[in-house]
Amino acid sequence: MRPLLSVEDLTISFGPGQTVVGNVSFDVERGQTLAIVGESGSGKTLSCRAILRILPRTARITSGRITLDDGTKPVVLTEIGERRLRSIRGDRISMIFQEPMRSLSPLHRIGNQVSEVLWLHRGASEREARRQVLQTFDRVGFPDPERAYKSYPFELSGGMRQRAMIAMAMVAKPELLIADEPTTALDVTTQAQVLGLIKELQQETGMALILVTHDLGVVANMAERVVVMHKGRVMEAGDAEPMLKAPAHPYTKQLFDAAPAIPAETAPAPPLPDQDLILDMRQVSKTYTMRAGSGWKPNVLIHACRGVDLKLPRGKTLAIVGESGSGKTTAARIALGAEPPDPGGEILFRATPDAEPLQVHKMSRSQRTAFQRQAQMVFQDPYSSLSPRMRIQDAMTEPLEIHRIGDRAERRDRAAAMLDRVGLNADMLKRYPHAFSGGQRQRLSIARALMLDPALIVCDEPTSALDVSVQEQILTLLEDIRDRHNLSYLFISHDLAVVARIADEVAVMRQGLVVEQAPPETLFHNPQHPYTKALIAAQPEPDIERPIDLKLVAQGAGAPDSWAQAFRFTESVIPSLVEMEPGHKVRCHV
Amino acid sequence: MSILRYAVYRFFTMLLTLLVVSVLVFVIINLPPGDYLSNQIAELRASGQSAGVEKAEFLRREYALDRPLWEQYMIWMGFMPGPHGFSGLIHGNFGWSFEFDRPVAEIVGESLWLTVLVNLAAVLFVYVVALPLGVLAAARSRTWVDYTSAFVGYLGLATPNFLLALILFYYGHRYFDLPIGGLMDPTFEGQPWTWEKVKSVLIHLIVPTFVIGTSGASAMMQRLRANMLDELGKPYVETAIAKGMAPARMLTKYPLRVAFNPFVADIGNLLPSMVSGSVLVSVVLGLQTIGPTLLTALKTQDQFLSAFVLMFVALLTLMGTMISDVLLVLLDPRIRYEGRET
Amino acid sequence: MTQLPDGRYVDDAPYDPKAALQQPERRDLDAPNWVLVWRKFKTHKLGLVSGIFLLLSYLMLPFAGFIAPYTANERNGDHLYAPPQSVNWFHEGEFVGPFVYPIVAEADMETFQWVFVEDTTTPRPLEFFCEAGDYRLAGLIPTDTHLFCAPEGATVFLWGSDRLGRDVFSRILYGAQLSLTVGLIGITVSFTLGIFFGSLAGYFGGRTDWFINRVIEILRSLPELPLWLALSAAVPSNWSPVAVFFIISVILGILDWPGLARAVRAKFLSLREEEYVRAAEMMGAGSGRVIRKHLLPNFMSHLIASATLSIPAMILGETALSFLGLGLRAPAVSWGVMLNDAQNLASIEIYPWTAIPMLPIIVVVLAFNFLGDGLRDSLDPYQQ
Amino acid sequence: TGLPTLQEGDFWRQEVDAGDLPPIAERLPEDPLVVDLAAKGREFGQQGGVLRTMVTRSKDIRQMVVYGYARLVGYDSNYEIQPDLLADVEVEEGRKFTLRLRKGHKWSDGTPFTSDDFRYYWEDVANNEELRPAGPPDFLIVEGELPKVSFPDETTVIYEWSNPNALFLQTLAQALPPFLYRPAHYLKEYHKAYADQAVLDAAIEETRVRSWAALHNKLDNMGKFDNHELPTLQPWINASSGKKIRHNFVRNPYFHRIDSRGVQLPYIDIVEMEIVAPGLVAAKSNAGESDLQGRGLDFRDVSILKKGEAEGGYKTYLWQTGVASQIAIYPNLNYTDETWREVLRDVRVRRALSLGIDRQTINQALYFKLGQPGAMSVLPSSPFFDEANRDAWAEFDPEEANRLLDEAGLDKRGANGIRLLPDGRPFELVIETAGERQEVENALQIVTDTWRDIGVKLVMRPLDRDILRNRVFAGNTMAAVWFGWDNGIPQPYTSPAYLAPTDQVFFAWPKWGQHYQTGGEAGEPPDLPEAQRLLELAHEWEVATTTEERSRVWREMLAIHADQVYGIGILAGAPQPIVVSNRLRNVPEKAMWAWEPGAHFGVHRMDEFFLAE
Ligand SMILES: Nc1ncnc2c1ncn2[C@@H]1O[C@H](COP(=O)(O)OP(=O)(O)OP(=O)(O)O)[C@@H](O)[C@H]1O
Ligand SMILES: Nc1ncnc2c1ncn2[C@@H]1O[C@H](COP(=O)(O)OP(=O)(O)OP(=O)(O)O)[C@@H](O)[C@H]1O
Ligand SMILES: [Mg+2]
Ligand SMILES: [Mg+2]
Ligand code: NI
Repeated sequence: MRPLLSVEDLTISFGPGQTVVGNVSFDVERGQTLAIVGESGSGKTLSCRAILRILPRTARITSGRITLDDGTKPVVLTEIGERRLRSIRGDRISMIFQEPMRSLSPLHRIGNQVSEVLWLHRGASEREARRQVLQTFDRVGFPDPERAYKSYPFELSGGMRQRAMIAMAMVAKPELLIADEPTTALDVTTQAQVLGLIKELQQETGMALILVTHDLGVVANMAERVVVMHKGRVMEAGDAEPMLKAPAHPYTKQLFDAAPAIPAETAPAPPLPDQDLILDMRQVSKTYTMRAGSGWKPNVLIHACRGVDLKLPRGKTLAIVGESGSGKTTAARIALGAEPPDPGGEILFRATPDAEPLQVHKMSRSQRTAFQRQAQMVFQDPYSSLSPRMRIQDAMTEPLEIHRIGDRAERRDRAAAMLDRVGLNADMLKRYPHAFSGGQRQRLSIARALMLDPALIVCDEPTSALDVSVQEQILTLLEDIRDRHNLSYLFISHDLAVVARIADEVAVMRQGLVVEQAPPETLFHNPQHPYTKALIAAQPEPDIERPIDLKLVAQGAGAPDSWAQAFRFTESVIPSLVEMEPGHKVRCHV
Repeated sequence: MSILRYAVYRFFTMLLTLLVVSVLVFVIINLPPGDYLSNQIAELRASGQSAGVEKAEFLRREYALDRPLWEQYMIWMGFMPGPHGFSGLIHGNFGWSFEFDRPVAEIVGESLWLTVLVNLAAVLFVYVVALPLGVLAAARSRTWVDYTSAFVGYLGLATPNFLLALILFYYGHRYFDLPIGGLMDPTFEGQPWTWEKVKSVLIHLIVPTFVIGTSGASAMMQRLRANMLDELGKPYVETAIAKGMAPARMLTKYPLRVAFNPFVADIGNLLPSMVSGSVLVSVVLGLQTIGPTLLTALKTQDQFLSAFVLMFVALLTLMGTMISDVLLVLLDPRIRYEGRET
Repeated sequence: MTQLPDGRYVDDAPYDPKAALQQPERRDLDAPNWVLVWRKFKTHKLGLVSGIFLLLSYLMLPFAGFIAPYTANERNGDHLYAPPQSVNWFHEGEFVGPFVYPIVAEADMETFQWVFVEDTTTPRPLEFFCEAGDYRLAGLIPTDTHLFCAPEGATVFLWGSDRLGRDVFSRILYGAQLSLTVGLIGITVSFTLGIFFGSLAGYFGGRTDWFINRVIEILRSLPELPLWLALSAAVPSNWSPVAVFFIISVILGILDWPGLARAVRAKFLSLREEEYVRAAEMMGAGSGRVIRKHLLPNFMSHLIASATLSIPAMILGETALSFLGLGLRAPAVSWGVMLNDAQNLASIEIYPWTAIPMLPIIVVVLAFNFLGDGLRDSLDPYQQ
Repeated sequence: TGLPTLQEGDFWRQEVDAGDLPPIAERLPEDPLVVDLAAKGREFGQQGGVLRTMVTRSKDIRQMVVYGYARLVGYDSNYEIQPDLLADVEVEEGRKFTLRLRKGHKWSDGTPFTSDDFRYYWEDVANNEELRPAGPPDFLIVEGELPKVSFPDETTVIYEWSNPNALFLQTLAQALPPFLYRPAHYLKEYHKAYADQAVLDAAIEETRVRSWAALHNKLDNMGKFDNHELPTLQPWINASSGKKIRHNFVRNPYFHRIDSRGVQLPYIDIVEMEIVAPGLVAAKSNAGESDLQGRGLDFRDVSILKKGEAEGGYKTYLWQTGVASQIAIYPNLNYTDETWREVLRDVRVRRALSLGIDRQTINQALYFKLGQPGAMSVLPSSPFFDEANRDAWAEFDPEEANRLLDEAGLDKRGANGIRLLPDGRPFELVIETAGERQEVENALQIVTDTWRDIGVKLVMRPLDRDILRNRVFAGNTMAAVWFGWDNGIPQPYTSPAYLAPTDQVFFAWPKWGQHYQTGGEAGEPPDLPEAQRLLELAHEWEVATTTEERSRVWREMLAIHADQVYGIGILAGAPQPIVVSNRLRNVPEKAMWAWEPGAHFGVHRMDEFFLAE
């Protein structure tokens, strides 16, 4: 039997001589999962897009054949006409794009965009489509599918958007699903839920899956076959099991070695010092109003953050982990003044240990300028945070220009040096943001935040799109700078291994509330809160021998009202955060 | 703020603005030296018609033209009693046209539907032609479709309207037996609507629509094309393609909606242009729209008539901007009118 | 490529973790932005040709008088409505160089047209670098040397003559001086104002937006027609037509900005919610910078297209205005003025060459369009 | 006595047969006006047909009153005044006018036309405070005195003054005269003195006017011809109401003229008047969409009209315009600027300006040499025509012009050869025009060139017609361009007032005109001897009783104008194209196209035109 899809000798280049993908070949069987792993910028995304022929305008497939088996005779995707291709796209092959924010139309409701697939390929009626979509939304872990259905993308959190993309790709039950890093923005329980759903679907319909990911844990749990890519070439390809156990190629080895893991038992760390806080968030809440569909219905209120109290001592790293949509980004944005908190909350910033604390939301112009020089943000969605019409060089030097640092040449040199430090080439300075891979953009975003030598950086999932080796490089860089310049980080991530490595303290959030807070050592080895426990259990490990039970962990901690009495909370009754042991706070009734 | 509340709020701002505009309009039409009756008398004398002079004197008193300007304004608006008591705009009295010797309401009422018809046809033409062509020109940029539509569009744009009309009339009459000028065959005037009459109107509309419409259409097309081109590279378009949408549907649903933003902003102009859009064209083409009436009124300083038409257009302008503001919010959910905290 | 026994493929090319995939283009690194734009622009052939054409046209302006065989208002009373004359090279099979045949006009009292008879027996070679009507080179240096002029006893009406016997070709050249310059002032004014106020309203929103919007509404509600009428009475009589026209185009610009401002505002209201704007603000960028560097570039295409579209409107604006007694008038020469003269049936049917000024307008407008298009393309990141 | 047998036409036959309309004999006055077509060299025609013509503004439907030209007295083709609606008029010493109506003459609705209609006008309209706050029209006031008006019987009306009223009959013969009569039976319904107050109030309400006077004035518009209910005496009745594109005018069944075979005039049953844009008249005529067209056509359209003749089925005649000058420049003697005023008042300057115009060239460029170049004076068909007047200061003589200007003290020249005023400003003569006629613009273009040779810079400034007038009246214009005198073919009985500073509309002396018009309240009195002399002469004409005396006054006034060059005429007798359908007969091939006197087609008696099969 022929494989469902086979890619032979695919070569893609931008302009003459700029080959970015060279001689890539792989096959995907029905019902099988092929994982593509590899270095950031190695051409994974381009290879996947080539299958559907959705490439940047300037990209050319210079050679290669991609065939899709049609049961009777194969369809050569690289040769058929647009019209036939159209009937395959979204119907037989669908794709989850890497960057969910930009990939959704900002002006259309999520539900509309997702149902469209059904209208197009299944001829579903509006009601029928809605029913199916809501069902899928529920399965990908939307707590409130109805709300998601009528939301606009900008009203959703990063992870929610990603789930919307996943739902869009899966709702029509395609024969082949190409998932380009589908779970980067998801917390591990939700990730497990989504992966479980995919598996289910594979069993149900025999769907094949091409999974691009950097998370070797996910690979270990999902893939039957693996393709390792590096600099546009396939380094190694084959069945997952032997490869994970004994990588043959040096690059593969290097990659697998770099995979971080939650370190095994260590001594509980002492609580963080409480003096010299660079950032002090007190009672920060945020309520969004979602515009009602019609002029008559009242607007819907969304409590993104509820009474968040976070203290970040100078030179330390405070990590926030938690459920997707739990208000992590919101808290971070408020911390830097990108959005005002609800009245009552205040954020204090102290530039130097002996400086007067300043209220972030009540600064004068000059104070604000000084603050903005010292506090930087790495956005969760790096693509959106780069102006599409600004070359990277300009984007990188902009902070320097704003604060009048250096002359043109100096700025440029600094930008080039910074690119180098995050593992990018200086010759990319003249490119526009869209001409980068997802991981490269994420690194650009980090590099830009570092340009000003700030004192505080808020990193919103800064390494989610990076392969483990580059992630390693970046984390090392961040740690290095922290230690040398006494930098402080507010670090949001869902990757517990990363958090375990970098954080001095971890706050776990769920539904806008901090449910548990402790130094990582304490937290990971003595989790108290059911949600924290569920999280840790859901962390996949890059060990094919120890698969996690996706079904089981996907249930996570369940709904708050199903928790043990001590932790249960409802809309109105919310237990307070109690210090169980020094430096270990848990939200529970005592 | 919900859309409904926003609309109500905008409505009251509109009333306020309207009041300001009414003062300005009144002042402006009274800017040129002289007034209707003096001009009229001079004209009558110059052309040797002694017949109308005494009647002009009568009108001066009847309509309080001998009073100071501000009093005239107050009387016109209805804030102050005139020679025959309170009776102004706010009482629904639109005034009297000296030039046509009939109530303003009647004159405007008569030509209004023709005006709207002509301009509606032109607006429809603009949209029907420019929308698909603009989208097509963007999707197929730098192909013959693009170049041809640009060329034809600019040809229309670069030809003075009247010249274009004359050429179309002359050759249209010669080779296609199109009528020259007018909006329907005069025999149908005042007749009930029949299929024949509709046909006559449609045939008469061909040239004016084309003349008024071409420039607008090519303007809209070119700008739409530019905006579309900006959007076509965006990732959400790729998502739509990946869904397997047909290009036409994909383009109109996604990038067009974003590209349409500047045009929605200008929808405010659509309403007033339905009435005043083609003043000069109507004058040269001899269409029985409000345009020529307005121009005559202005030139002869027939103040109540011109003031009313101008106020009417101003009202439509204000309503137009209001509608466009509301539409903008509906078009782009990200838009909020609140200020940015600095 | 090696296949391992368990079915795995392993790349056997030497692995160098540091190898760069692409050769860096070093020369790009130091090139300022405009060089990159220019490099891109050069690939847009039509845009390039248009740009060169426009450049030449503008360079030609100061020398219009030199190139034109006649001066702008030079009348040839015996050659009214002369049709275009051809410049020939061969007379009776013999090469003579560029020459014309003299033409003689006769009044046809039946048709009331001038009939021109060509005297094909006597070729008159054109004169070059010859002396004819006085003019000022670049508006400054008085001279009477022309590139070529009519030979003794003959005329060179390359594109015919008009109802007063003036050379259409020469007038088009002179007309370019006004049409290509003064009208653009209005565009500049209206674009500056429109972009400025539109950005303020769109970016700041709130009270600024409210205020600017009221101004826009009022300006838009203000009737233009009566304003023009009032204005035409108010302009001092001794102003030259060009000065009047200049003022008018400035006023036209001042009245014209609200449309653009609203478009800019609407777009900015939407763009200001973009994440990259937020990012720039959080880096400390002032409002001016955000508007200039982040918002405007994202609306550039629309602006370029709008500017291109205003050009014919401005060149022809005077035809509409002269209807109200406000446009350019003789002795000033512009394409609009010339077309104005041609706005009657006779010109279309009997003397079509009097409508020739349409050609340069269309050509210039198309050139601006393609130039704008090329510019747009070279600024478009997705085309890089 | 000797009345031809009257023939009933087809148009009203049905109504007559149905008894809705009395037969022809009862409709006509006892003594209808019998037109002797043969004597005029015209053919007998037959009734019937529809004549299409076009006008350019909706208010131009009043042209039908002009073209119809049924007046109490009117001009004949020799510009002699003849009774028309009147059976007869007796004039005693130029101060007592006895108007005799035709017995049995009826309004178009069949009501008798009697002296009561005159009485109604005089007592209830002209002298009604509310209707006419300014009182009766000027021409009825002689030396400040109102006439004694009496109505001895049904058919007699007497207007009498103690001094002669030389203007009385001419005014009644105007293209749009102030009618001395009103359809009393109709208007009384809207007159406060006669009407029932309640009915009147209802009517006021319905018409949305504010007072009965406004209502009456609105309905009483014999000159505008837009009230189709208002009975008329004109050959055609307005048969369409409201604002329309095409108005129909149908034959008046009670019209008082017949041809000598007993066929009631007008020959043409229906006139269709279409309102079209000014720019399209030529195009539509060219397409054969008009049967008789003069209005809206210009000489420059001739070539295109000639070209369309065969296909359009029409001929293009060239008539002569009747204005004294097609284009005339009026230096403003009342200009507000002191220096300029003095310069313009210097007759040498005006003469020099006139001498500096190359009229032959203008004639050739603009009129195919069909005009008559010359100064502003009367046309050859006037008895006062004098070649010397026409040629005075009218040849092209730059040398003499230069000499005159030097002599006038303008001998200093500035940069580029422009003369300097005494105070050092350049001699830049700003000429304002109404910007409506391209020929003016073109002529001035040619004048600009020739004036440059005499050191005068011409600056042309087009304005709107009303704005131009207002500026001139305020003394803000240095010079203006307009037509010459409207009446270029005066007869001894024509008032020469328009040659004298009696009206501001003569753009050379707006202030003097105002002074006269307002009885000294506004403006300034004439302070140049020649102007004063003109005023005296105008008065002499008014009191003159004989034709010889009047002719003398005329001649002297014309001589003064020729000598003083108040208006610099460029040429006269410019051809006016008239499009005449091939089916239309009795239209003269050569004729005069004049508003006053002549009423355009009026004197040519449009009611005698007919359509042949
Ligand atoms: N439009 C473009 N123009 C030029 N180069 C591009 C463009 N798009 C992508 N590239 C380059 O192609 C290479 C492969 O990109 P691709 O997006 O496939 O990487 P990836 O493997 O998906 O990486 P990541 O894991 O970071 O998403 C990268 O080096 C990127 O810089
Ligand atoms: N502009 C907005 N309007 C309405 N609701 C919003 C808006 N921004 C965020 N929300 C809502 O607030 C909640 C918290 O969002 P937030 O982005 O902080 O989540 P998060 O913790 O960062 O999640 P993720 O890990 O998925 O990025 C979500 O339910 C989201 O839908
Ligand atoms: Mg990628
Ligand atoms: Mg987030
Ligand atoms: Ni991850």
